[in-house]
Amino acid sequence: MTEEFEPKIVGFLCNWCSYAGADLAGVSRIQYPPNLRIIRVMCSGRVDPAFILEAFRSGADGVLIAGCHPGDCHYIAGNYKAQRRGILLKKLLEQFGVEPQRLKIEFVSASEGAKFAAVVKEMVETIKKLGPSPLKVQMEGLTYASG
Amino acid sequence: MEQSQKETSRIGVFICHCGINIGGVVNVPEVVEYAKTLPDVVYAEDNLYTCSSDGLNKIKESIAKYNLNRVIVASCTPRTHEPLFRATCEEAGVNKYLFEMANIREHCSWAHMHEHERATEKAKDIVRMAVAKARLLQPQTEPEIDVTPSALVIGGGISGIIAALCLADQRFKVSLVEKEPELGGMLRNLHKLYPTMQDASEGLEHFIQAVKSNKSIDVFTSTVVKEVKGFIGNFKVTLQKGNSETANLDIGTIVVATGATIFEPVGMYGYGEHENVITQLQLERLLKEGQLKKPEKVVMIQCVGSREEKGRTYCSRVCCMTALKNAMFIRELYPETDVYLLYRDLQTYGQHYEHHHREAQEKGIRFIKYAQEKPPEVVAGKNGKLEVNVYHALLGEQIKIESDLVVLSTPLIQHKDAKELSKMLKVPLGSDGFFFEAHVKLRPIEFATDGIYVCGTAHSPKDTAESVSQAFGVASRAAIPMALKRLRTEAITALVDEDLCSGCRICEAVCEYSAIEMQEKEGKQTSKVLEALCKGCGTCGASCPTGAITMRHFTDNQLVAQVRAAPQVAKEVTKHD
Amino acid sequence: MAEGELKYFIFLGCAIPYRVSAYEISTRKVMEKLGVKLEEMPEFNCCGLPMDPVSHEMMLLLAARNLCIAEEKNMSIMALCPGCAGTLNKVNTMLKNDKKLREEINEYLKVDGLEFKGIIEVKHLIQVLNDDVGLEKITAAVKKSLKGLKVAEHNGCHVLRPKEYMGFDDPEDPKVLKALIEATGAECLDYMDEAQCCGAPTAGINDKIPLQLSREKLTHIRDVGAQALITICPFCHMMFETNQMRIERMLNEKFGIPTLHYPQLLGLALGLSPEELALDELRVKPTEQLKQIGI
Amino acid sequence: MSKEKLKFAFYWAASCGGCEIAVLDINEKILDVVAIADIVFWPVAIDIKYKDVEAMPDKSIDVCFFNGAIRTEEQEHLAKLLRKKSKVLVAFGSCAHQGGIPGLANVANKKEVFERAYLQSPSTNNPNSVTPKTSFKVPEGELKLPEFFDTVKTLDQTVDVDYYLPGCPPPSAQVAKVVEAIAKNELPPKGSVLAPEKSVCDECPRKKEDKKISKIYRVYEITPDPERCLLEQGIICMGPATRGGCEAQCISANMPCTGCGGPCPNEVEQGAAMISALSSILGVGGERDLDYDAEKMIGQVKDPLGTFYKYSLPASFLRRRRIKK
Amino acid sequence: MEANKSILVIGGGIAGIQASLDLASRGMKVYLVEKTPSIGGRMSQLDKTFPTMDCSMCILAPKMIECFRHPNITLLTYSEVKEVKGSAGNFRVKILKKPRFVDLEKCTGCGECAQHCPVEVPNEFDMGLGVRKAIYVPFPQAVPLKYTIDDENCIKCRLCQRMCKAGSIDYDQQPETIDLNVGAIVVATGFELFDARTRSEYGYGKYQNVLTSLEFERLLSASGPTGGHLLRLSDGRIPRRIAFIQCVGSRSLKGGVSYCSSACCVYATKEGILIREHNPECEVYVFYNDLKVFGKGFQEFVNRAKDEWGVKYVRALPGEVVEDPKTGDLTIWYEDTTENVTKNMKADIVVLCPALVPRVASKELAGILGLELDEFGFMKSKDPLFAPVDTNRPGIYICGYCQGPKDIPESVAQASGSAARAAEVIIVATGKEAH
Amino acid sequence: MLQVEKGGAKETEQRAVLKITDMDPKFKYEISKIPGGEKIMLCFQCGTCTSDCPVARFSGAYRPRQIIRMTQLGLKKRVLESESLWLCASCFTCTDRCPQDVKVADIIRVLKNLAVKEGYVPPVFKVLASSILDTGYAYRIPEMRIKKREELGLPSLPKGNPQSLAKLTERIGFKKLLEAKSE
Repeated sequence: MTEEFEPKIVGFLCNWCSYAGADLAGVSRIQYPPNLRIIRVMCSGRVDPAFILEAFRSGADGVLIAGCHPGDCHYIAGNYKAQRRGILLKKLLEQFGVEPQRLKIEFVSASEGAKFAAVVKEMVETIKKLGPSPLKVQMEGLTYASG
Repeated sequence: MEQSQKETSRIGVFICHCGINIGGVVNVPEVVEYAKTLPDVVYAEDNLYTCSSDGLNKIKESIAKYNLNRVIVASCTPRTHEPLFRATCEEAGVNKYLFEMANIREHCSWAHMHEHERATEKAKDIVRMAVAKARLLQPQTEPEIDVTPSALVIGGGISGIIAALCLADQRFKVSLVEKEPELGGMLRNLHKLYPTMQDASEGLEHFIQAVKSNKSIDVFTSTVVKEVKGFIGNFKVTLQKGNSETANLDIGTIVVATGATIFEPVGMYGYGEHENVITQLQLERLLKEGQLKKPEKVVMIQCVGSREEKGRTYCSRVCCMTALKNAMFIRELYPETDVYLLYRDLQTYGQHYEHHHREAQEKGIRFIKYAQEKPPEVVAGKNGKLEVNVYHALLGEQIKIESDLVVLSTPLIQHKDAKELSKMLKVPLGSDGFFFEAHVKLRPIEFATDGIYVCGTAHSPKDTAESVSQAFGVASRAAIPMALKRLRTEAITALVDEDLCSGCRICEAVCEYSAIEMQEKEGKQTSKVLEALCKGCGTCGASCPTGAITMRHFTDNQLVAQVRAAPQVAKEVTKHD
Repeated sequence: MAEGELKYFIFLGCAIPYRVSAYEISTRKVMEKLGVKLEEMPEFNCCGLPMDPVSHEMMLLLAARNLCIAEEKNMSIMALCPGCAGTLNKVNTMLKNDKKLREEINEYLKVDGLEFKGIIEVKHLIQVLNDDVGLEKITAAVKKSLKGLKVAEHNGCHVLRPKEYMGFDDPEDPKVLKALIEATGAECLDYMDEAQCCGAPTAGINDKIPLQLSREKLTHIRDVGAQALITICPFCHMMFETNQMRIERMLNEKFGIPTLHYPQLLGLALGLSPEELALDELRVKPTEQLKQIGI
Repeated sequence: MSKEKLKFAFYWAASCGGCEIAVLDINEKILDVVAIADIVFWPVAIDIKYKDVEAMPDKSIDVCFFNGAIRTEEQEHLAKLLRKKSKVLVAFGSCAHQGGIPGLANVANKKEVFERAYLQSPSTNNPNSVTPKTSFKVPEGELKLPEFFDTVKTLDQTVDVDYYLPGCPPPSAQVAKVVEAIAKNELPPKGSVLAPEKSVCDECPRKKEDKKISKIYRVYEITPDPERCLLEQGIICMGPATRGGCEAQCISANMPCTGCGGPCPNEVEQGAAMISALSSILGVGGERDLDYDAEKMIGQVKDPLGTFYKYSLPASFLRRRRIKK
Repeated sequence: MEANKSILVIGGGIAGIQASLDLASRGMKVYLVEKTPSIGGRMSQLDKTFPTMDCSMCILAPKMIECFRHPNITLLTYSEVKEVKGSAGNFRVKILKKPRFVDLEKCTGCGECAQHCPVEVPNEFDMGLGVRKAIYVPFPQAVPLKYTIDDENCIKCRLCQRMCKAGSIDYDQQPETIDLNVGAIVVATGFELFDARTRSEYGYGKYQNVLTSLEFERLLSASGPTGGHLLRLSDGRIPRRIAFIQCVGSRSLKGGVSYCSSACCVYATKEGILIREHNPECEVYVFYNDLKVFGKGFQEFVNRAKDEWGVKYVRALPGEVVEDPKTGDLTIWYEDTTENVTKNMKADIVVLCPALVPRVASKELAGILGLELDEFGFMKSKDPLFAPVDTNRPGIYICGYCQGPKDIPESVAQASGSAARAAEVIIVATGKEAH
Repeated sequence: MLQVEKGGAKETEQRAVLKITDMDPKFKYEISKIPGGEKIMLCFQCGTCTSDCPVARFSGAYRPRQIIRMTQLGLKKRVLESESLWLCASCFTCTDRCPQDVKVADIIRVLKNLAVKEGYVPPVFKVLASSILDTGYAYRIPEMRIKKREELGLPSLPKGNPQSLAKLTERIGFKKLLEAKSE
């Protein structure tokens, strides 16, 4: 009997909007699957693409970057940079044979508790459909620990 | 790597039940036991309420007892409780940046209330990630800078004058710079001021005298700002008078109050072609000087060169009221004169202006709404008169008005030299040409760059009352750093390793706060963070292609450690696995 | 006025004696039952409203003369027609409040030995019923509850507007007539555009617009399933009742909505017979409805 | 030269051979090399068989300069052998260092590589559809060929490496410096990359003014201002993310840097570093414009993997393309 | 402790918050008095703000928290000013602190009490569209995040007391009078909505699908009663057409206020865009009289609403809104004044943009402070041109909507202005901060 | 019966260009001095009056807002000649709802009064007026009807007092008003 695949997702959330949105989801007791591990950054603009690749390399099945809505960035425009990096990274991931849906760039405001929960839920469902990250699978000479 | 050379981490973990808010879902004792197994964790315990005074005392006691140098509280969101726990750590002699919080309430127990086991697993992961980061935390200090208690106000119109006076009344030194030979700005051209209809010159004269007699204010007329260097509290400003004379000032804060000028509608509605087509500003002058000869019929046209489809798309805010005011003055002066006001939408907002609108209606001003797509036409008529053809949008008919004076209401526009100033101060201009504030809603009178503020029509078209309101506001914002004398700046800032920086200037381009400056050393450029301006967003750190920028308290190492700890599947990934 | 003693001049106006006697008959019957004494107004004339478009002064004089006649006996006026009620009320208020106008009008009135003093009031029938008789007394007097009957009401304009003068009910959401109807036990339904005009005043100028207006109202009334329409105005009644079949013919519709004067409805509840209430004057016969309530 | 001469070895694995030429490119300095060292193994230049190497005592070679990535059994074998026999193993050039151009084969697997190279290539005439096999029977017996791996690896993914000398090929000045350091026994700590700490930008003479860009140009699309930073003119130049030492040779020839120097010392992943830098500045400041469209802005970058990992795919975090079976 | 170095700020909306922060961050002691249990004011109720479409709570919450944490600010929530004596530099103030029946020191904001409270009452924060409990925080991001028992509705079942692990419920709390000595006072009491019921031709209060703009704002808000789902309250149906009516009670000489409220045209535009964002299928009409686009970026905002979002503008002040009692659908009768045609339009929801009027309570407060009000009830400026934040009483300053119609940035700028004026008083009174 | 609809169509048809000389700037002041017309100048053309006018819903010609606008502009002749003026049902909805407190229905009435002075009187009003002057009642109630009242047990209808009315109306010249030029 195989256990149902439970994806591990790493989330980078900006302190001002998305982290607060995740807080609001909790405060409002909106339930969503416990697959996300949140890393708080001051701004989504802080997220270096290397962190995202590192997360995949470390065995994450998905990575979420959530920042303020366009125009709302506490630091004026960090979210735009995160968005652009995300777009380029998705293209790159696809070239690496990693489904781009495993990387999600979202705008979640401090008042969007429900949206945050919905984003996580949807992402978990998407990744469940995709299955475990191809990076976890053993390949020639390169063993990646499997969860 | 970096931490191994320093002291070894001794981490204490305090896990909160939050009554039953966490404890009712997450198996807290199990998480405590798990925490104890994590590297560098020397102590772990659970509390009913870690934030209660009882819980806080426990933290302090444990720091002493176990010689802890890193503290983790796993409870609720750091957004509300972090300051409290940080303060507790400081009280016990642990630098507040050596505290880390694990959010197992909002992000865990409350969001997974029916999945006790998985919530417990998640709580462990969250604690593990916190430990991974805490091991690498470094103490931080919040650097202080001195602030010169002296303000530079650029622009000697009513905004600049009021800002200067209010700052001087708060006992700061003020240098007021005006490029014209006289103070007063736009108000010098105006006749009466709505809504009180008092003489513009009367009000202005009072304030100019106040400025001149104020010992704290140095007035520089016929003078421009030539160079600005430095940052908040420590600006070095060079002024230039005429071609030769210059002055060097040490300045703490800068107020931009350069005002606006008026659009010259050359080629529109016969302006420049017929001499009896004038602008509203020219009419003001005629009224002010008592030079207006009795016209039989006056036609005023609104939105001339503003609210355009493309170009000057903005509404200039002051034109409707100015036209109403002048229309009423003409009627007062010459009761027999008919005044037609051709408008698109009347901007009679706020508590006073609608009243003036009604007054104008009662005084017999004729309002004709025209549509943007069918603008009026002004053509030469008989006997040197003008003929204005307008489609009355509310009557649905074309009207022909014979007029001997056409007055065009044109918008306020930015001065030509504003671009130069914006470059000098490194503050942006918006697409409308006006200075662009830090945040449209909540930081309306300051720039993203600390220590530089904006008020009056330099920011956007506005009337005297509104400019004055902003000028007082600016006098408060600019006073804050000067009143403090010393400024604590962010501890969480970027730091450039000069040995690695290759001067590519990418960080400079991405910084919204102009907090990165290039410096030259031995013929090579490297970037430097002006910590006083840095807000710590970390965008530069993420963008730096050489890894020369470290983000304090959110270092690459710390974040990568969290990333690696998150999926719990990665062993230390090395080159060989 | 002595406690419990309610006494008014009844102001019939022109239309009621001309064409709408059922309204008068049922009103007199009902008021008698409720203990309200009605006295005939001597020598009254047109309230003035029809002359307002021609000459405002003429209107004022006509109305003022009526008021003076009532003042001679120091008795307030109850009008059945909202037009009369509205006009007399308005002029009464204007003359009471505007000294200059009062003096001017009195100057004219002097010719015939009249003088406006401003000592009486003018009310419409439903105002008397609601304010002076009171819902409580009406409810208590109901002998035969009209429970189960679903009706719609139409106030007409002048009993409500202009608000500045009438003011006893909200013209946008009138409640008094509804309450009076519900006092009989009948249910008063909400329908679209309740406050809309019937169109009668334009009848002399244009033949189509008033019929279209009435048609629209009747459509909305039919849409909510009202079994009858209740009016308090002779003109509105003519539009909806007398003209109903004409509307049906002209605009190819079918309504069949019996339209009763309010006192007719109230009379039924008070135990009066259809004959006593002159129900036979109606063109659209409420046969079914009467059967339903057991009459 | 009182001391005994040093023993040098050179080996050429998966690479183009340019590195071999680079050794010669140090010109007269080659004489200095010969003066201090004997070359004990150099398949391209001297005839010494593998078995001769196997016969050498362990650690008998002082310095082995190993160029090329590891993509066959033979290369792996030789890497391991030379490691055993050498005191110091230097990953010489981009391929050994980061995987290099051959490393781009990691976007495919063996099957795809063979199909492309031996079957689909329009210039190939292969009517019998012959592809390499590890063994092939001929009348004379069975021929053995080394196994061709699915994945290209860097040298240090195969064996421990002492030093890295980046570049495609390593600039001769840099090679000369290394030889000098070896001669003087002044080598830095093990594991070091033998190149400057800073990026190509540090050596680039072009004027850098403002890195805000909004339009990307291919090299042939514009004639760039020779004085000004190429990246600022919209030409993707890997200089900012690439370790220097090359004196910005390509850029001086009006061509953008393509990144052969590998990542800067404090960056682990060169491609990610450049992706981050470029997407941060591409469209920066224009976000408030009405026609700002992040997708369109980034859409200008056509082939991120080929552009930003041209020399470093095998050394990258993700190393290769994952191919569904 | 120098008492007269401190300043009293009345009203915890964005203007009061900004004035407090300005003063506190320059080292002056501030008492911020707020009538309700949380600071945040009107802005906290907004979903987005025009013309940038900033999420209101995202940009406001950090300022609220900053107020809460600031060592120089003492928050006095659920409190009212009852008496003010003295003069500039030395005001003696009495403040009534209403009992919350919850110990602020002990309450951890966990919410266990509210989960078990059996009493549901209309939620003021959601303009009565949703419900809250008798023990409540006004909204999840409230500052302080402490519960309050609403004495009017509490049935004293003591369930909350039993549930509270922190032991913070205290039914014996009594009103408390606090005496303060302050040097200056800043008033920022904000606005409320004109009662749209008085415009009964639009059926507000009678028809369920006729809403005020603030109710509608809550309906749009992700944290609102429907969780941000745009639904019709009468039947839960997804609306296909929504119409906004401007100038409900404003620019009116009859029964309303004669001035223009300044914000409605643009916030309706914002709400219009939000509707289209929520559901591109839903049509939006804005009925306006004169489109007020005088602020920075307003005209461009309206242009975008028209061109990019397809919000439609009609120059008309509708005469009436009629409900079809069977379907709850609404018909709006209007004359398109640029076409000279009487038309009617069906809409699923009609949003009224009522005049924004000074708070009724500000009249009483003005009495206590000895301030003059203008004809509309706004706090009167000493000189509308050159002393906009000064009042007839030296040492007392005004800012925000209580001084006159304005939008958020104007309120914020003016709040700073009143802070500067208040600071001047303190500097003169204490002789400090001389350079 | 007047053919107002036709007249209306004539009115709305596009006129070439309206010259300012066609406008009498004093007209609005004239109106504003007559009771009911005081606030004419305050109309800001929001259209509420027209939108809630029951007649305007079915008539292509009657537009209270436009009548006010034309009056404001001084298009005196056009307004007073306008047959649609007489379509007003005087339901007062416009007056009740006008935000500017303009007494729209009263202004229309003032305009009708002026039109009468200028000689435009629809026949129906002449009939009504003469009936009032002759009998006191707006309608000439037939003898038969008066008799029937007795049968129905209703009190007899008081006789009007035309003499009194004649005295009262003489001074305002009401009769003359009607005798003036008529159609």
